[in-house]
Amino acid sequence: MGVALPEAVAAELATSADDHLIQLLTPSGELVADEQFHYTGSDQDLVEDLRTMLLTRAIDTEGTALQRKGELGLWVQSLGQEAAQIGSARAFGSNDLIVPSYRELGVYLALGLDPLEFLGTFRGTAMVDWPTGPANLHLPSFVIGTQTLHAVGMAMALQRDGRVGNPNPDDNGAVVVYFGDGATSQGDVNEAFVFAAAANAPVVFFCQNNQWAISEPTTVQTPVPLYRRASGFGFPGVRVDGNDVLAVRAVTEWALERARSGAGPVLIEAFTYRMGAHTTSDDPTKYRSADEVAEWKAKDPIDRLRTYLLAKGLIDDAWLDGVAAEAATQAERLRTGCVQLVEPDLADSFDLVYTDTPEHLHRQRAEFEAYEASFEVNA
Amino acid sequence: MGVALPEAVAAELATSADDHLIQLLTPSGELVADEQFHYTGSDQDLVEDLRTMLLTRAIDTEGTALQRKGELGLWVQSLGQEAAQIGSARAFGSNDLIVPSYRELGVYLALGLDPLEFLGTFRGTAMVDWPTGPANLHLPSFVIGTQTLHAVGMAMALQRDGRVGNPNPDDNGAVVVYFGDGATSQGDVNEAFVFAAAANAPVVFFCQNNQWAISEPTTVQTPVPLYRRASGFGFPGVRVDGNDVLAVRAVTEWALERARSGAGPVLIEAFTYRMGAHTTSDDPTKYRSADEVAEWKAKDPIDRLRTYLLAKGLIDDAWLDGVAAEAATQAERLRTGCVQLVEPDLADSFDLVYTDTPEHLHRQRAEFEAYEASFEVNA
Amino acid sequence: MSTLTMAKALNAGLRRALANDPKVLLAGEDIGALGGVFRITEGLQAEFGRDRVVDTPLAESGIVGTAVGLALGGYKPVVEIQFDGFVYPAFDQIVSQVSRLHFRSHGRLSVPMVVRIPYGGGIGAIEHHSESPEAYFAHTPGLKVVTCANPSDAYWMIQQAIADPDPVIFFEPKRRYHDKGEVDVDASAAPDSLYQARIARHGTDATLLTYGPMVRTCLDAAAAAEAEGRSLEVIDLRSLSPIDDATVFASVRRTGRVVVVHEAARTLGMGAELAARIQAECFYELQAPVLRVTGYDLPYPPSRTEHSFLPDLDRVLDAVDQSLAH
Amino acid sequence: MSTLTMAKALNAGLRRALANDPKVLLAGEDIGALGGVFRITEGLQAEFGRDRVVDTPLAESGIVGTAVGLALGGYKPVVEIQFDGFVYPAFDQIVSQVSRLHFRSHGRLSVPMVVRIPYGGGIGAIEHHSESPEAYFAHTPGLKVVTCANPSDAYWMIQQAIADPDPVIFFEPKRRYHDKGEVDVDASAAPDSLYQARIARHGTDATLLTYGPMVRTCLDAAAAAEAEGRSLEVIDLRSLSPIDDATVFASVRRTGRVVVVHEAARTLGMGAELAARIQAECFYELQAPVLRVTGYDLPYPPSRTEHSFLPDLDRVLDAVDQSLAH
Ligand SMILES: Cc1ncc(C[n+]2csc(CCOP(=O)(O)OP(=O)(O)O)c2C)c(N)n1
Ligand SMILES: Cc1ncc(C[n+]2csc(CCOP(=O)(O)OP(=O)(O)O)c2C)c(N)n1
Ligand SMILES: [Mg+2]
Ligand SMILES: [Mg+2]
Repeated sequence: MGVALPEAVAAELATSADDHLIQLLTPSGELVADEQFHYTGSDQDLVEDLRTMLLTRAIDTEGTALQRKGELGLWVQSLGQEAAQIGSARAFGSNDLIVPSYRELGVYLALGLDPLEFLGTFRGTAMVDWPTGPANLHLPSFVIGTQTLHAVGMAMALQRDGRVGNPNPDDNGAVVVYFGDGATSQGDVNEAFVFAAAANAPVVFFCQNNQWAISEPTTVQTPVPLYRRASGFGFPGVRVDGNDVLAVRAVTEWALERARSGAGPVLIEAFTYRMGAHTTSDDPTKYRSADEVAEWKAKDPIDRLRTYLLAKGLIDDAWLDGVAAEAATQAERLRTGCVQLVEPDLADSFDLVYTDTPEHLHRQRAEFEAYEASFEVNA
Repeated sequence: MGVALPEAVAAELATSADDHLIQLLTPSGELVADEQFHYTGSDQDLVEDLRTMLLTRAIDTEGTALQRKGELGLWVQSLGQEAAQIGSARAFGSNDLIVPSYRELGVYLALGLDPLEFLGTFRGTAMVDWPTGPANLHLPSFVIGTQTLHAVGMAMALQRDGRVGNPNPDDNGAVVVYFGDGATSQGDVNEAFVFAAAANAPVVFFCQNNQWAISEPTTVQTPVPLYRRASGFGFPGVRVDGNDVLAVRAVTEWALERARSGAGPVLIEAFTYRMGAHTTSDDPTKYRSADEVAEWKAKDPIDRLRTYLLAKGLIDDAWLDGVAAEAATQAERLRTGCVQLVEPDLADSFDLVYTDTPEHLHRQRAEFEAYEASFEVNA
Repeated sequence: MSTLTMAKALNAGLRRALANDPKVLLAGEDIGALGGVFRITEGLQAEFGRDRVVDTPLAESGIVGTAVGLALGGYKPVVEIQFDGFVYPAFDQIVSQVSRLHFRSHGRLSVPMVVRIPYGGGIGAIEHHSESPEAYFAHTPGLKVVTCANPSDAYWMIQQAIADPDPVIFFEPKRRYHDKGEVDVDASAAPDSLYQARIARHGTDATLLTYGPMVRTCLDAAAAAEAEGRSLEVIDLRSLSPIDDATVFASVRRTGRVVVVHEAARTLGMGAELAARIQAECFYELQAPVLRVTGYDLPYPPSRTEHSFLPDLDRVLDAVDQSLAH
Repeated sequence: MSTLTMAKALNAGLRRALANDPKVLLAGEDIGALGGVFRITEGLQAEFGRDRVVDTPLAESGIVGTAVGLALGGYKPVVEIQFDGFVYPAFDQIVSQVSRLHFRSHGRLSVPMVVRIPYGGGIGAIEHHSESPEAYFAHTPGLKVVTCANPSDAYWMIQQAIADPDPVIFFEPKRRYHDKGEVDVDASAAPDSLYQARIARHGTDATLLTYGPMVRTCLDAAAAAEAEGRSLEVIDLRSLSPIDDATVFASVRRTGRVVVVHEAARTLGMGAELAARIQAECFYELQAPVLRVTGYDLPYPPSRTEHSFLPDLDRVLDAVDQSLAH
């Protein structure tokens, strides 16, 4: 027996060998049809999407600037992933729950979160709370992949709440969880696939394959396209052009509707690109070529939507100027707001470990306060 | 858009929907042909396989008896899985490394391990050492799934040793790692798939799907056949009739040859049945039906091979009597040997934690010995 | 008032929690039809259904991680880890997520969940089935760690742990599962607090500080010591995090001598923390150093040596002798 | 003799280990082209190739688990965990496999591997990037746990850890990566043992027991104390498991007073074990209880409060005052 693959095996590995990338808007800004997926939104939605994408990019740029000025300890850029984030956010229903990783600025802004609320995490004034944020938005996770299991658990809670498969779609909900290409290697993410499949849980796994996990290209994680991972766990995986806001919305709507109806999980691989550094601590020139960056620049999610909307006459330069002005205002607000974020006092931390603070933490707090006070006396 | 699967997605999920079970010998003992896989061994090999299977079952039965008599703390039965274990072991080449889980009595016996060596683990006289055992046999693991990563690492070592893809097959080696259906849910096993695929490591993942993880049927772990898990990680998965020693050998030979040649990992799902309890601590009547057990009894791996060999005149009743006598002798040897296993002394443990025992363990050993000695003085 | 084994008491406590609060659910490996390998959940799936007593896939990180999601979704998951040695795959979820969501969210979120872990040795098991990993969790801020030592505590503590708004790691001394004791199920019989130590026996000459499986060992030792005219106090800590310092220090101040007893390895076991606190707080009252009678700093050894590995009555009394000799 | 940062010293130590022994290999996330997020492995992939400096998939259990296999296959893997807070997914492999294969195999197998972990706070990072998890590992029999405090030790200790036949958890104080110091690369300059504590400064009034990032803090404190006429001894433990008791006890016997300093949470941190051992062994020599200056029992807090969370010179001196006041 040779080492060639038996036919059945070869057939299986070759499945979806074309690795169909679902696309509705080309990089040059032209609409194309997909056999299965169709854009369901209005023209006005697209205008609004472009606005959110532009604001996201402006705020993201401001985040980087604030880090460079030393006002933030770190900034995690979403540059280039605006369509994946905002297109998917467009698909959320009112009962859906959102579980981000740490790069989802576009999702936050689409959901109406005040960016000042999460600036604190990067300034070091806060852990990850947003008291005025939308209730359906979970905290981000910084330990790669862990949040996918939380999402499955939240989906299991929806099932138990009777929030899945009801005749009236308004009664149904699902969970969307974000993670990266690198995250797919973590045990937790694969266990999340197992648990979601076993429970047929209403969860959409939204993987932004931005081609890099810090310095590691996706090929370090897998020799085959990531969306294919799903079928072996028993649910569908699809690959969508993550820089195409129309396609991302269409695919996410389909997946969410399917999940809410009780048909179970879906893995969406949004094929996109991290146009910036991994974070402000990173130096991508060490590991990737300018050519690659240029190649993806030509597929910029904002450019193509702007081209399309301009061509269709849905926006004009004045509109763009208006958004630029709005962006400038927001950036300014961020600059001012950032430095005004309330400086935290460690004393407050002692009461946040448990709902009822135990004795030893009261004592440690007192010890800390006495120690701090000793300086004031001395001073 | 409805909740029906888009065609491409449906096609993918339906892949191998027939879930072809590779089989060369039917439960009634008749040879059948498979398009891809052919038996490469001799008739004499099959006679020897039956002998090993019968001895395995006899020793397994004796293990259970010893536990019942209180001579062992626990016994893990291999009952019903003899073909999967011995058929796969038949495929090992001289450079291959074997990583068992904890149920591989048949593999051990096929490799010539003295069963007395691993009895100590279950009697509590030893951890898991076998000083006179075959050098290519790794220790078993009791934490589900962890050993799959070790196997991948060992395969990576073979790659670095230049033991893969050489023109002369005799220079090549691979690793076979055993695990169960339940284990496939563990993060570690899925990470092992990721690492094996990424490194294109020469490792054969041999999953004995014996239909149960203690009381949980395979459906608790997955809604789709397990062998399909592999393709999403980028390597082939095949499902073989695990009660058919010919098919198991053929498939494992193919997979090992492929791995040794440098073509990368394979997942084999050996579809079999745990005819006994999970362990001697288990009571399967709590969770599975007598009907199911009876159904699988009809597929017994030993019965079918015996029927075939008798029909073909390769063995006769005298041969069977001879093996029965051999089995009785071995069982007797086990009974006697078990109670003669050297009682361990905790004092010896202190020098086995590190290669060079640090001061605090010398002190603790001295403390222990002084304490023990105090009784002798008093007595 | 009825006589129950600890296993049955836990079963009854879980049943009551499930009956009283529709948000309580159990999840774990083999806890359904089988009732768990120790039968602690026996009959509960039949009674409360598969949505509330869930047989999970075989993956501990998944069990704990999905329980976090269920807790965030308003449920109160009680998960079972089948044996002590199998909690480590879930360590990241416990240490970086379960313990911190309250803190991470500035107090806005909480994860009211319980992780039940049968622990400890003495049952003649193979490796990974006899461990005492409590110190890993007690070192982790944000977790509460408790352990029961008798059927009554088992019955009440499991219910109190479930009712607690914070995550609780609940250690069950598996070798005491079949010990019997009186259980009063009347609400008035519930102990005041889950986090309070209990003076299991009053004494004046020295204090034995212990918990879980070693409480019985220490009570036996104290009974034996009495025959020799020595009066030993036995404190059952019950809560390992937080530690009820007040009860501990008060006892030490009375007796001036302490022996800490646990099965876990000595180095950085609970005895280390107790000794450190006691020497700091009761420096002038201590008549002798705090002594530790513990498992040795070894991986859990082959079961036929476990009688030598585990602290027993004689080793405890030997340490008491040493303490009194100071 | 040359002046190097700790980061460069580690790089040089790894380079020398790779050059001297073809079986040594490095594995981890981003350690190749990028040279690791802290650049500790900078240039090594270019020099030694992709088979010996391996960018792994993003999965810590996989990194450690495959390293076990590589070690069993005759290699000496040195794996990098990117940050302290990301070691927990590998906890099961470390605690149940790495630490025990020697014991499980009755001494027949060994896993000569090193797990490098940049650890500790003080760098203004977001959560999970400033932790001190050393006690979890020091509580685990079968592991050796060491940490360097200066470039010379960094250079030599990493090589000694790699040469050690047992698994070593190697903690690198990330906030000291850019501290400079003299490094003598001549073989004769290698310290005697990886497991011996070092008297970093001699003194007579009290002993500061510390390790890793806090060594510099304690040396600064000792220098400041000198100005006030106090003579503090500073011991850099270097090895947290095993602990060099002899050096510790000898110092305590000389000074009679001890303050243990570390960043990790107080409860069940290294200070607990040190206090427990010291009070047991030096009961009559201690003039004051062993005091602990540590991180509080909190999850690591927002970075703009870390200056309050982390022990600093003043808190150390405050504790010395308290000790001397006894
Ligand atoms: C468990 C764990 N390991 C390592 C890290 C360090 N780390 C942070 S982001 C990152 C890469 C993540 O890549 P990917 O999943 O593709 O997401 P992306 O950053 O590209 O959005 C790594 C290794 C971490 N946060 N958690
Ligand atoms: C990490 C871990 N969790 C739980 C267990 C307890 N346990 C031992 S065997 C087993 C079932 C394993 O099922 P499977 O993988 O199908 O193998 P089989 O026993 O059927 O051969 C379980 C849950 C364990 N050993 N390790
Ligand atoms: Mg990425
Ligand atoms: Mg099974």
